[in-house]
Amino acid sequence: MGKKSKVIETRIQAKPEQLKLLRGVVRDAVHMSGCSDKTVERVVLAVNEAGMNIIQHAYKNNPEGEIILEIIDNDTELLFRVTDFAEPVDINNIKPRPLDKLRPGGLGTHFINEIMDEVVYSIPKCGVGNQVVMKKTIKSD
Amino acid sequence: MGKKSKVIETRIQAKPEQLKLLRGVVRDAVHMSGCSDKTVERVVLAVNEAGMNIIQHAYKNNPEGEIILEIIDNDTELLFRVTDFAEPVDINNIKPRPLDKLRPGGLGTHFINEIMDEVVYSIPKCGVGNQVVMKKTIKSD
Amino acid sequence: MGELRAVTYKITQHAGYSVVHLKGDVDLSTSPIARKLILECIEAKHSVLVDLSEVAYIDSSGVASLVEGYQLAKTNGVEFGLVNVSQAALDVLQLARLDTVFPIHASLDDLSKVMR
Amino acid sequence: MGELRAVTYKITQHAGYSVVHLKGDVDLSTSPIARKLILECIEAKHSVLVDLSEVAYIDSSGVASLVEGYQLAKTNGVEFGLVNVSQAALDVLQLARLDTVFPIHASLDDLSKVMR
Ligand SMILES: Nc1ncnc2c1ncn2[C@@H]1O[C@H](COP(=O)(O)OP(=O)(O)O)[C@@H](O)[C@H]1O
Ligand SMILES: Nc1ncnc2c1ncn2[C@@H]1O[C@H](COP(=O)(O)OP(=O)(O)O)[C@@H](O)[C@H]1O
Repeated sequence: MGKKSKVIETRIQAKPEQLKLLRGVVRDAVHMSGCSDKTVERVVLAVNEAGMNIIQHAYKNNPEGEIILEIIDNDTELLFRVTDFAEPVDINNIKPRPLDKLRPGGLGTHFINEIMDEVVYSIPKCGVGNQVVMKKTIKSD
Repeated sequence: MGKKSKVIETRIQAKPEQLKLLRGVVRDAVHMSGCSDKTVERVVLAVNEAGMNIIQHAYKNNPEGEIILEIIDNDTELLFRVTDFAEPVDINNIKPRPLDKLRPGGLGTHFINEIMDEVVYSIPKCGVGNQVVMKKTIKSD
Repeated sequence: MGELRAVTYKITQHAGYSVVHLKGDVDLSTSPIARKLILECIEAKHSVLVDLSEVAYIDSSGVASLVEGYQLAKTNGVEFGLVNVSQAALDVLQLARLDTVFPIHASLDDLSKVMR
Repeated sequence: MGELRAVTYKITQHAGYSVVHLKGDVDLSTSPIARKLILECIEAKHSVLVDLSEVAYIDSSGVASLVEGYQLAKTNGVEFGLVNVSQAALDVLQLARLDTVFPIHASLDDLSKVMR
């Protein structure tokens, strides 16, 4: 193929209970790409964490917000684009805690960075909302 | 509650391989509503058939088209709105074959009518595309 | 991905029948493969049993392939039946009112016992 | 639907420990319930084992609840450990580099054997 094609786009409300639906979409789509079960579950975790961070930090738990997940098949890699419509956040603040310090928080971004091959946060041109694009190289393992 | 809330919106390309992703979304969402496994699988089938009919009859197997599925939680019922952007179709032609005539085709609309409590086809106001809204009453059975 | 990842269905021989083992989701993307296998066997004048034990999901396109097999078998004077029908498949056949049309066998070991 | 369908987690007693049995998906919607149960046991000065055998999925909020339990147990001078850790949960604990922090027991029957 060698060309980009959108596999699926999914829009949920920014509520904790809806993350399960997002995970189901990611699980099915990544599974169809031929990854091992372990890789599937890791990618599911990473996308879940991105969604969770949007709920908690971008929308500050306001359930009125919406989250869009787009999965793009780039032949040798899958792209996960997650978009919100919250106030633009300070991208410099998005970082994991040092893992040697044992604290309950700060694991989500670590999971994302560990699992994905590339992670880029940006603020859409229209000046509202935030976007993160996560790239996962696909080896049919 | 007693108020409408959109559970999830999903957009796929009108390709046979993508129906599996649509089914996964429906399965998870209906499962979360507390239906029995049998009801879940039937609703999955009905929505699949609606998507399949759009691929075959509205887009005439042109894979460039898109299909949007919205699942709306209406407290006592779930609404499934499926939208395409194909040429408006003749709604009068959308009907099952008589079941006593054994033919390979004409089962999809029968499944939809059998499983759903209400099915309404319409042409969106903008004059392009088609829409079907299927209603399923929810008993936590 | 996005490409048709061709499923492979197994065909075995049992007591003079070709047994076509379907599995997983038999839907618009996979039923053409199922249909082709079933019809080829019947065109070769084999009696056919379709084993549905591993079918997790079947939609109207999958059921249509079974109906075609049933009809071509009649034309060609061979037998056509289903065996080991999974609960998921049986529920769809019932919805289609086809559970009383197809001969449905409980198992390969007991083909005489047709379930009705 | 759309509402929080409260999960119920079981607590049993075993050899002086309160065993909190988590199950299914421990995520942002369910980890607050897990967290509450674990911390309540520890506040009551019980040693706690969290049984993860039935956990199909756990995210960072679930892991954070375990870290909180571990830390409060230290403060309160009671024990905190994990038991019957499912493969899904273990993989996430390894990603978090916590598999060498929490005491992980193979089974309730053999608490002496701490897996490392
Ligand atoms: N989508 C986001 N929007 C705004 N801030 C974020 C976002 N994601 C992460 N952050 C910031 O990065 C920090 C670390 O995130 P994370 O590692 O997921 O841990 P936690 O969410 O438990 O704090 C957060 O505390 C927050 O300040
Ligand atoms: N979404 C649709 N757009 C246009 N025509 C449709 C649509 N759905 C169904 N139809 C029409 O209704 C007929 C019966 O549909 P169905 O019962 O699903 O069986 P089949 O698709 O096998 O013909 C179709 O043959 C088609 O003419």
